[in-house]
Amino acid sequence: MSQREQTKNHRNLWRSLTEIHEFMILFIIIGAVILMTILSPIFFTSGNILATLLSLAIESIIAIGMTVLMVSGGFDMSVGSTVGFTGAMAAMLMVRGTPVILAIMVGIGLGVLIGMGNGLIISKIGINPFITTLGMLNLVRGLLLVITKGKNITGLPDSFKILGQGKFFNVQYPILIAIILVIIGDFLLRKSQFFRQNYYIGGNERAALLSGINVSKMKVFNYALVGGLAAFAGIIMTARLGAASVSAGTGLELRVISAVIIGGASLQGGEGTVAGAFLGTLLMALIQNSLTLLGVDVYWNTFVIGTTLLVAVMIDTLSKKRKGLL
Amino acid sequence: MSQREQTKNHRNLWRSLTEIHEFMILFIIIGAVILMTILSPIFFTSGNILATLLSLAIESIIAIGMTVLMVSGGFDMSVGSTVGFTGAMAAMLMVRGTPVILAIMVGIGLGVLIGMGNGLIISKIGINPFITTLGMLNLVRGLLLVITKGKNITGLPDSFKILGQGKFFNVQYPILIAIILVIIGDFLLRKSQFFRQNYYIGGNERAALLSGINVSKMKVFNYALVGGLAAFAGIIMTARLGAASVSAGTGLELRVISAVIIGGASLQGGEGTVAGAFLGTLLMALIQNSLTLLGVDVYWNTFVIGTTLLVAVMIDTLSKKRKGLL
Amino acid sequence: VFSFIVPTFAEEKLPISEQLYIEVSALGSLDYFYDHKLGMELAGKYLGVKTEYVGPADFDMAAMITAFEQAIAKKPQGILVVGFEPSLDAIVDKAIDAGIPVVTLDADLPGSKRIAFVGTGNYQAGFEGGKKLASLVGEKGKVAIMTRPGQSNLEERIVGYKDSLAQYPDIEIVQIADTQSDPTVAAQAAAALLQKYPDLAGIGCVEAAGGAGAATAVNEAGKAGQVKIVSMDRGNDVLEYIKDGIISASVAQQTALMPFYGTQILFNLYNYDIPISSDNVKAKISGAPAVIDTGVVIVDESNYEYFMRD
Amino acid sequence: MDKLIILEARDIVKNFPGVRALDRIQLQLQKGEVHALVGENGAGKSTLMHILGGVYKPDSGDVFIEGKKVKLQNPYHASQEGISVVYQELSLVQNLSIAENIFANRQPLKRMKLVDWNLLYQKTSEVLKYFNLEIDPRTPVKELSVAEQQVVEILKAISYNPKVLILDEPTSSLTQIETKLLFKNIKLLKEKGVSFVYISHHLQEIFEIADRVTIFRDGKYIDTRNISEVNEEQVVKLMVGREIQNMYGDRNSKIGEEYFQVENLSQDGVFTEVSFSLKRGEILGVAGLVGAGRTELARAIFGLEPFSEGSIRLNGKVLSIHSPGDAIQEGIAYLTEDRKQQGLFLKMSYRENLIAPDMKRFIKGMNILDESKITSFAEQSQKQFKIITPTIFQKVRNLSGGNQQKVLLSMWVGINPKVLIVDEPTRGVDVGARREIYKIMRDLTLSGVGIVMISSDLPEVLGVSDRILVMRGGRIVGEFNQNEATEERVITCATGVGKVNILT
Ligand SMILES: Nc1ncnc2c1ncn2[C@@H]1O[C@H](COP(=O)(O)OP(=O)(O)OP(=O)(O)O)[C@@H](O)[C@H]1O
Ligand SMILES: Nc1ncnc2c1ncn2[C@@H]1O[C@H](COP(=O)(O)OP(=O)(O)OP(=O)(O)O)[C@@H](O)[C@H]1O
Ligand SMILES: [Mg+2]
Ligand SMILES: [Mg+2]
Repeated sequence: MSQREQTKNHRNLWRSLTEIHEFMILFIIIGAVILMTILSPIFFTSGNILATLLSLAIESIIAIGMTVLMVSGGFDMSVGSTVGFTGAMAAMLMVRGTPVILAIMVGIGLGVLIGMGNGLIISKIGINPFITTLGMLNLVRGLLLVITKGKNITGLPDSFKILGQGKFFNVQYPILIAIILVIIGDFLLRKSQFFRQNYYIGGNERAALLSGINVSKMKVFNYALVGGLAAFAGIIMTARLGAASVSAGTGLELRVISAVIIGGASLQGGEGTVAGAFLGTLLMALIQNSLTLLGVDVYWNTFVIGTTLLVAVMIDTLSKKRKGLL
Repeated sequence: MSQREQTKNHRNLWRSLTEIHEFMILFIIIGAVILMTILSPIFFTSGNILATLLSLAIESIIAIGMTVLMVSGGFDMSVGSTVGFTGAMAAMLMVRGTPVILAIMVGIGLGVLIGMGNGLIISKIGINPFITTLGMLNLVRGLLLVITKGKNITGLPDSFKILGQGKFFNVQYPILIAIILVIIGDFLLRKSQFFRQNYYIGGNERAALLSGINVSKMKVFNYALVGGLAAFAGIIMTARLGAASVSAGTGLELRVISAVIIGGASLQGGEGTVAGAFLGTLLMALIQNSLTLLGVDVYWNTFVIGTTLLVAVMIDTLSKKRKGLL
Repeated sequence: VFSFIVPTFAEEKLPISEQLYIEVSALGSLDYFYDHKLGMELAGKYLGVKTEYVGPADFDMAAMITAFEQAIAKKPQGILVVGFEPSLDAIVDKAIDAGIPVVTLDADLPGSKRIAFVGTGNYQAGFEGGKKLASLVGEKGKVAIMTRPGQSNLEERIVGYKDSLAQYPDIEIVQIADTQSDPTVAAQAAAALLQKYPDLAGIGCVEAAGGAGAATAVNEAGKAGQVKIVSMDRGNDVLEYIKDGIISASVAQQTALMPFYGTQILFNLYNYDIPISSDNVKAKISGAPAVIDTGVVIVDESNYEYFMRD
Repeated sequence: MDKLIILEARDIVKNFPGVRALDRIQLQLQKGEVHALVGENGAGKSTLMHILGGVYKPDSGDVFIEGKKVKLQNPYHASQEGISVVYQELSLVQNLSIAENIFANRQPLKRMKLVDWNLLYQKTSEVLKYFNLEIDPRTPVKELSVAEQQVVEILKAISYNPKVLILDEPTSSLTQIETKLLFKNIKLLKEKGVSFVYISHHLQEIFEIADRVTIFRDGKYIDTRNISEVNEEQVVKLMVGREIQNMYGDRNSKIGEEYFQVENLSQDGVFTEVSFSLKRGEILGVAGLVGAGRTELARAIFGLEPFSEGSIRLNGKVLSIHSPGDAIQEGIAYLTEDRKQQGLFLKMSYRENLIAPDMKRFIKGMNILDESKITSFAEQSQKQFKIITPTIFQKVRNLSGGNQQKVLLSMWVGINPKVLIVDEPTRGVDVGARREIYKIMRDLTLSGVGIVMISSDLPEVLGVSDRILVMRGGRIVGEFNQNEATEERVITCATGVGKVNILT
């Protein structure tokens, strides 16, 4: 009896400890929200909140795939280029009269293909993810330049733009889509057998292989997933902007990876949750928003972003250390 | 006897194989040079060769430090910002009348400090190098913007510009400086006991600790080294351009890291040589040069760079695999 | 012909000192945007209103749109926006629909409902640069252009350059080279160009890194003055190259005028009624000028010293 | 005792989060003796060695060297004080050469602190002679077999010319041959006055080499005895607190028909034309030297490595296995010899490790895992296998070696295999846990499962197996029934007669 009780207790302790990471960021976020509400009357208005959420929709959609990938020990630098490429390809097709749905499907299909390319090179040839996806970053962006000759694509059908600009009870579709995907993604990565395999791969790849997990298939799947999600995000972005730009998504990868790491994933693999990654993107968006609202000189922008990133990760690491988790 | 002979043979074969990485790139480079000499009569002229070498001077100086760092299992995304920051700081000091030598020393000192900051956060707090130096990238670039208010700095003394523009027998100083530093760096990393400690740290950190290596001190030293070299490169770049620009060095980190990886280092640490890294930068510069000489449409540029990176690493990996080294 | 919904305003106007005008831009870290910030500051100072300059430090349209959204949330009396890309159209229309008038600066968004455009325009800047380069090289010979492909404002300038150089049959554009917005990369490309075309007469640059890179390469090749360089903007580094005779001329704009006059338009619109018709709203007229051309300034050895800043 | 005490640990306490690893422990080492340290897995042996090696700092208590109190700051400091340690886990740098590993950070130097490579290789060649190793000192360690790596590790420790040499389970990956050489070297060094702390779970080794033995149990000091005054049973009793009888258990009397056949399996350059069959309820021992190709054979059967020829049949059906997933599907389980690198998910909990090979079984629909089913399965399994852990949510990394091995066994027995292949199932496992592991294997055979047991531990092979295969150079070179097998016959067969003479 007593032993059983002890186990239960321990279990609760353990559970709360594992969840602490998300709480930690949530805590920082709540602190920031309170502070900002005091400092700026505009902050806690629905307009501003919706604008902030809208701004993180794109990144949080990609962050879902990036989290899955990073849990399995992977890494993708090419998502920013995929966002730009697929958005523009879908736009070109639509401008040439392809039905909207078909164009979207083709766009997502291209993203999946790019991801599969990454995944195959990484898992079959065995090249490091950083260098593979860095090469892919340039390759895809270059292809975009070659195809578009550097020109933006406009004249998109309204039936497409609605995807990015339409509203449901005053909330824009991208926000809804992102939130729904984050909830589904978080649920699947926590609960589904298929996605849980990633924790095993990221935890010990060789042991995962011996446990009968098809490691290289999973890797290809993960890169394809993040590619597909990046493509979907790129298409939503295009719909929201009403035009496709050749530079769309440039530098996005580092923001997404930062957010996912702030959210508790590590580059070593084996840990991280989609909810955490979402909170990570939220924190970053919040900081951006605060800087704008407080009218901080634009020169301080970059500095504050760098400092926040460092401080957030430091607080988290130090608190884990104090709690004996590291 | 026969067993011993077999071992000996094995040994020689092995030795030549380990050296193959540098040979492999050298081989690719020679191939490219021959091809280009056929395709473009200008290619193999001293003018063009010197211009190409000049263009890789900055990157190869940083690549020395990056190689040492990556051998020890480290990684630095902040070098591009350090280049910009320290170049501008030294320039500001000179414009305000600080003696050239002193300004250069202060600039290098700042680079060393930035590197030490990275190193201390990484080794003492235990935060991942990627995220630490990504934060530092933004922090340092932000600081530069705040201090300069986004303005370029001009009016540098001629005695300073000579560092970047002066010539010795028709060869510009930056080329000479880079080559000398590469040779010294390669020599030290191969031969000196102090620098060889990095192979232990990168190969097996625990083993390094047990062998009495002061791992965290070495890490701090390595980050400081790459910071100092980046600063020196930034100062040379400023002298060459005759002005400091706030955007100088943006994106440089990815080019340097790519070159070092092409040159045989891995992100896991424990391998890599300075000579290889230099060949990596040379290959990248050669490709850039060829694209311009061949008059390839600018829109193809990025694509070709991405493809080369992928192909170079693939050839190398596959050839290692075929030779049973992987 | 503009089709726009004229904003309707509350009867009670805010006192001048509480009125807010915001400029939304990107690339805030570039030397060039110093003039934008300066123009906004001076507009605030002389008009007595509050002004802000917001937006990301790099060319990130998504971040710029976010900054724009947040600017709308502040309910200012007007927004000024640098119309980098048509992808900004939607957000401009959103502001107009919310009753906030928008003026585009520097680059126009003709597809949007913006009230007015103040600037020279990227095409025009490129066109003037081409003209200057042509005259510098004696209207004949080989010229090259340096750009960063894929950035739309630069693409427009390239078109301007090409159109104006096309007027000179003896001028041949031999190559367009990539700077990757990095002076060292630009220098490398320019050096290769100089090797490839020993008789290159001129280089036209549509952004600052190209100017610095071309100047460095030309200087290193010992061809200063021989290969004419036309650069862009008026950063101190460009001015110094002009002083040293390495860069021949630079295409500048009276950039500070753009936000200044833009704010004036919005300020006048908010504060003063100009009864062009019996009912401007119903007549669907804005009551504001549609375009203000801020002109092109050629900076060369005759006037560079007056552009120096410290 | 009038002999000089060269090293003493007094009242050492060391806590880890949630565990008191050492509780006022004592150890006295006399000059020139071989002092064995025994205890169950997790008794705290390695922890004490880490303290003596300067890796951990004790929470309280003192270390004395030649009567002087010392505070060991770090491994370097310990080696300066004359203490040299071969740790339980290999700590070599795989990419670097043998020479650079042995003289890590102590390379002979020329001017300007440059490494004197010639002298380095020369010195290394000399050191390698202790173990009759004819390997080029430039060979990178990753090209060596595990046994050779262990030897390099030992040579590294010896090369410090220590006063005290600590060996923490040095023989767990050595064969009899290397073990003999190790003992020869220990005796040589002992004569030169070097003192040893020797940790092993193989008690017969201790009776062969040690002068005295200290016993730990649950982080506490139990006793120190002269080896001449105790016997194995007494030591075991002191270790586990009770007597252990019938170590290997009783053989299954109801061995069934042949149901699993491997026929003419070959993999180029690794093993050749391997054929054997397995009967229901049988334990088939596979003996051989390290490097005989046994692990490779098992990996090939399990689908980890392709084989060029041959076939595998189960219940008359020819299996087509291309991946571990296929093998698991067919009911074949494989317990790797390398539990830390390839077997366990050390950063994950026992509960999560347990379900790794067969997660699909816990799906409750829509691919969603049934968490409560997993938890109750894990709790039941923890009881069944007597895994000592505070909770099933404990990270496996924090369990003792024996418990980790039981975790691995429970993972694979958990999938209800038809054929179980175990590779070195008791490497580094204490007597108590070892007996439990044999018991689990025995119970499994009673339910009709056949077990292939690859082992380099001869007494184990002889004690547990119903039938014994011997491999050498990738071929099966002998087969013995349990009653006709003796240690000598198996060794002779495994080494080839001629070689035995050269090497012993
Ligand atoms: N770094 C650590 N963190 C937490 N607990 C630890 C750590 N190292 C050891 N322990 C725990 O301390 C106890 C003693 O472990 P130790 O490794 O010293 O045992 P051992 O006697 O060497 O066992 P074995 O025979 O299995 O090697 C065990 O309960 C172990 O789980
Ligand atoms: N995963 C691996 N990677 C590389 N080499 C290996 C691997 N496993 C074994 N080897 C090497 O292959 C050879 C054959 O070893 P194998 O493990 O099959 O022998 P074994 O008879 O099983 O010996 P052991 O007693 O170690 O189990 C050895 O030289 C060994 O070092
Ligand atoms: Mg131990
Ligand atoms: Mg084996």
